[in-house]
Amino acid sequence: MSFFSLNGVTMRFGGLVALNRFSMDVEQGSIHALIGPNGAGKSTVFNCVSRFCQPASGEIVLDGRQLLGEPAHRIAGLGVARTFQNIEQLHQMTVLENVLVGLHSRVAGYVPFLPGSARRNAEGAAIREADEILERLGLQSFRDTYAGQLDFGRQKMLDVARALAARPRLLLLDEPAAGLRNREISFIDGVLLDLARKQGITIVLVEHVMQLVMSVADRVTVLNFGEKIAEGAPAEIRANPKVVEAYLGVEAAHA
Amino acid sequence: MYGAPPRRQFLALGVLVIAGFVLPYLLPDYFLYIGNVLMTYLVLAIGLDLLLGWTGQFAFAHVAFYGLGIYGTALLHMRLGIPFVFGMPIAAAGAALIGLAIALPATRLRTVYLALATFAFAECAQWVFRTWDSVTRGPDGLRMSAASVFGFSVGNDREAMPVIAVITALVLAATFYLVRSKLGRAFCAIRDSEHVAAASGIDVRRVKVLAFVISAFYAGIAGGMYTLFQSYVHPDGLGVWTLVLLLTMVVVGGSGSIGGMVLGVLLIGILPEVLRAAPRGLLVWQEFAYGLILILAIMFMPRGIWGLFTKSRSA
Amino acid sequence: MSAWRRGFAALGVIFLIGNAQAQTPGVTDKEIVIGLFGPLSGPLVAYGVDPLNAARMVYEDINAKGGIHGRKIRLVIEDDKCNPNELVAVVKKLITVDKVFILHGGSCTAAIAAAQEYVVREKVPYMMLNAAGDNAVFPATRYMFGSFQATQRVYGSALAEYAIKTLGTKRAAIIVHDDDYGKANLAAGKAVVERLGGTVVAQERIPPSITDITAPVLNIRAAKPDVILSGLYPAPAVLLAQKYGEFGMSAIPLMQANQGIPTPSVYAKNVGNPEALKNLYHTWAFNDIANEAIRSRWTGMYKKHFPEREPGPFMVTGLPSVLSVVDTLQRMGRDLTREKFVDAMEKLDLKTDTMTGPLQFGPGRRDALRSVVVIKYDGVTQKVMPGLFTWNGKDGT
Amino acid sequence: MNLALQAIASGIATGCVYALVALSLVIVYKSTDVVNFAGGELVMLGAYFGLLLLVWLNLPYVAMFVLAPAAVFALGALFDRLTLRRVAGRKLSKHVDLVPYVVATIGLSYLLKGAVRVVPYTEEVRRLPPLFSGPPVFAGDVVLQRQDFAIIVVTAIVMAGLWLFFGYTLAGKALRATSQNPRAAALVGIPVSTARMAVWGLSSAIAGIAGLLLAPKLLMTPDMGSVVMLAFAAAAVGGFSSLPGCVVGGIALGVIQNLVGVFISPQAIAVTPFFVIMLVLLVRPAGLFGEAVVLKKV
Repeated sequence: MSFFSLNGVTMRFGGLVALNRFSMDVEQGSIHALIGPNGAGKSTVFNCVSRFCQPASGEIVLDGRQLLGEPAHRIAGLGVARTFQNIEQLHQMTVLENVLVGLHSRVAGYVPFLPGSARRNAEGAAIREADEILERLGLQSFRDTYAGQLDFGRQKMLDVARALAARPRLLLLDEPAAGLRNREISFIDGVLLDLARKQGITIVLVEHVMQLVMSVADRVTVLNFGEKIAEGAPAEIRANPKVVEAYLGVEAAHA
Repeated sequence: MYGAPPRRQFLALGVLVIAGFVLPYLLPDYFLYIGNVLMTYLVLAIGLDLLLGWTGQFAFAHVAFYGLGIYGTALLHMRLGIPFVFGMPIAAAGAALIGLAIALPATRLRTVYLALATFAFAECAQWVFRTWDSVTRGPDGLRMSAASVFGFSVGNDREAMPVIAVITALVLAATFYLVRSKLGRAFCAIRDSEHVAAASGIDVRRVKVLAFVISAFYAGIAGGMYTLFQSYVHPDGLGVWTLVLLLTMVVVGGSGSIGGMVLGVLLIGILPEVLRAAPRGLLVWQEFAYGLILILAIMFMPRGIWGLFTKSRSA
Repeated sequence: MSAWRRGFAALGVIFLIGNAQAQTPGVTDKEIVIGLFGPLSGPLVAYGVDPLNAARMVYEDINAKGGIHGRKIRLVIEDDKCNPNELVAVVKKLITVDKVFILHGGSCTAAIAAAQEYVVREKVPYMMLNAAGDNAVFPATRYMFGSFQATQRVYGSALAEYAIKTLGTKRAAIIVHDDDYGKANLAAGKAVVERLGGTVVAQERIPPSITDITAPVLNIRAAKPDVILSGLYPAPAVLLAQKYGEFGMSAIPLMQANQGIPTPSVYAKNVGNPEALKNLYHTWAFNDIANEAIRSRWTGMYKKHFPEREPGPFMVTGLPSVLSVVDTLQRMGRDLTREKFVDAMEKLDLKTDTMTGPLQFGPGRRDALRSVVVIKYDGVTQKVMPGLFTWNGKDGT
Repeated sequence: MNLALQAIASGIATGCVYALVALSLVIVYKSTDVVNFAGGELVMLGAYFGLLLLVWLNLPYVAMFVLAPAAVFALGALFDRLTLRRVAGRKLSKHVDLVPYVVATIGLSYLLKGAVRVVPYTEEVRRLPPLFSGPPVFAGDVVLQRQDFAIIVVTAIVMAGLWLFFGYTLAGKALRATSQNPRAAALVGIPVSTARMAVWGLSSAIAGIAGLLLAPKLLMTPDMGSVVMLAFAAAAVGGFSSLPGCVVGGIALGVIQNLVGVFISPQAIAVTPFFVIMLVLLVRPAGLFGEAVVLKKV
């Protein structure tokens, strides 16, 4: 039994089948890439795990626990954090506040009106931890900037920072490198490897930037039209004719 | 926002309370009355802004909860002899409870549907105030007797101002803590992105319901404050016009900020008093000018007047 | 001087000389200060501008003739928007900042009622401008005088009395609004109908904002009345008449209280159906219809004072209150205090050619006009019906 | 029984007016995300423009029926160009920002009411001559004014016109594309901001037509725009997205109001539309005819 797995997940939107009996197994502490052309259903996988949508059938299991029975807000508490493909920021909140929101499930209950020491301590600890995360991801100097004012790359990084604040066991990253410059991509590269290898966080990575996928992924799953067409080590995938066809076919259609 | 509220905020509250005790000895009733009205509107506006500006919920039922607070506090006192210190919290809690009952179905709604449903609720509440003759005295309006606060009779501006200043200060202090708490951050997170909020472990529906309930509670408190310095309440005063006035205060001041509320309430609240000095021939243009001010404010001050003083929040 | 500067000036005065107040506020050797206000903007502006101007022109006319016992009237004019919060602010400003002798204003009863408690506590005489609702004068308070053009109890009672006694009908249907006006009108009308041996076969209370009046008219038709008494406002009054014509009910007399017909010719044009005007009666509190000279006298005076403005139908409603104030001040002589003004006003018994009945107050009575006439209008001519219809002070209270 | 029939017949005619105003609200909401709280004032303006042209300028009825809506069209388009374009241009969040629009349109409504009220002629209730005059029409015991038929017919024509326009003309399809995906529409060369202006103009013109039809029936005051509340209720039934839903909602509301007045109490007529809104949204959070609201794509 692997650490995280999807078994036969089917998701329909109206008549459209977004995922068709999709299965995938992710080993603990590994970086598992999920690739495929646009509209293949990659983000739908994440949205099912985040419980933003309800699959028609199948199961999603994290460390022996069924996720499909849980409401969306409980997923973070179970150790799953995610980032978003289109930068979905809390843009009217500062960078630090964004990370504090990420810490939400780990700060004790709602006690807004009591200026007691318990609350002060809990807040203090949360702020310290948020600062540490910002330090680690190089965002410390933007601590009190509004998220909406950061440049694109830093917004992406802030997204990761907020996700990390939940201290996840499983991290779902939705195109963290899209639109970034080479220097920024290699920074992400390092961060991901550090998270997986040193801290043992399991990462599922949706990404189009092949350079990143090939350099960090332990295993790659390829989706097309909601179905898994290939799975294997990066090198195997690169050589798989079906994968090349899926991508080229799409490219050809674009052109 | 995070951490403890800065000391200067409490200093300002201290000044407010002292002013509340001292000014009644210095100023004529007219100014005291305006002061009391403005403090009541401030509590109302902050309550509305918690939903509108902080949580991003377009809910327009606020005036109904205000009415519940007014009628509740007044009737508890007049019919059951319950003094203000108990009557006002009971009435506000009643408003909050009805807020809860509205929030449970309303939080399933979004955007225009939420706005319409809450607006419709407010209209229904006004209709009940107007029609439930045996309790509210219906279209004749309710004449309220002087409130009793700790055994003291409070029925005019002079007596009411210290009490109202203290209540306003308490509400503001509570709000300072609220917006800097985990709950306050959850409000903002829901406003900015429900997805991020949910993925970060925030129970979106529950927090929205909490925002509704707290907002209704504030409106109920404001209703209680009204009974301290006014002697009469009529259902006609609890309609669209009051909602529009509050919306204007929130938007012109700068939604999503306490400072913005203070500015908005002061400016929009004093505007009619300032306009008294305008030439009489121009008075008839007031309604036109009011509309124009709203349009210009939303065009040129997207974050309200407060936003002109604080740094921009978007790129 | 702006309100603020005046306010600070007042603050300074309080600081310097304390609250010592030997003489009557608002009265000096040379002038009497009166606070005059009404809705000069907002949705009810039509009820405010002309009546307030009418009061102004009478005061100014008195000043031009040398004032009252050597004193000129000085007016402090304010806009209350008919909004209770604003009217209370205006009243407090006039009393505590401008320190007027008496208050004269208000076109909306609900707004005035909000200020009543304060006015009575401060013991300042308050004359309602042209608000006619019952709530500010029932129950009577010492300092508040009003209803110079009759309350709804007077109209409800007059409609009913005419219907039963003169038209000889027995089954009345009453249609009013679900507000304070309607409540008072219905209560008095019903009491009179029943006192005179008739029955009220239908009583419909409808919202003033009604868009389709079919349902209440159907209810009335189903009750088979032989007279319809209406206390509706202008737009619903026309809707009622249209539907009544459409349903072919014009054999039944339709009686409207005068708030429904501010200008009869406009009403007739709006109804548009001559059939619906065949059997129409309405109450009236002024003699300007019976006597054209009276109307042209006042409109002529108005145009002289306000050449830029054509007086609207509500102009005359500002007259009886100002005439009463002037009469009282003239009767009082030079010795003016607020208490003496109240005592003198209580003894008011003013017969004018403008009003249908005498303007009177008395101990425990604060509504001035209790007698109105009934007019039959066929869309062309208005005929004042014989008789004056007087409310007995009891029906519907 | 004929009590109920009459109540239903009159309700249908009145409901058609609600439906017309609701159509105007919905096409603007669908294409520009704006909840138009000034919709009622555009109705009012249409009626007063009509009166101005007909009574003061002595134009023939047909010319008035074209020119008055055209004037309201221009005003709506101008409002979008001068105000809303600026508000829409700097959205603070990626989500629909309702409040700025609500405030801007409330501002417009006060501005228009204030402007009309300054004219002393509007102090008294006025009435526009009906499109068709003449004695009422009887069908058994049920009676309707000729104007009622005019209202029903014009509503049907406007409805059909909108359906043809959005379904079968290039301009209409372009507008629809714009509302669904402005960025994509811009990419394929549709002038998005012009399209927005056109939608505002079209919606305003429909409101103006509603005003011309309504003014003979409901009379004119500067506050007649309050009829917009009934249109909101009709639109809510239609889910704020479906055009046929609006018409069904409007007619249903007109009929329900009359039945409530006859069988429950005329006092309850005022609260009926709000009760309907709450009930409909309680049962179906996106209206009876609306598409389910889903969060935007993540």
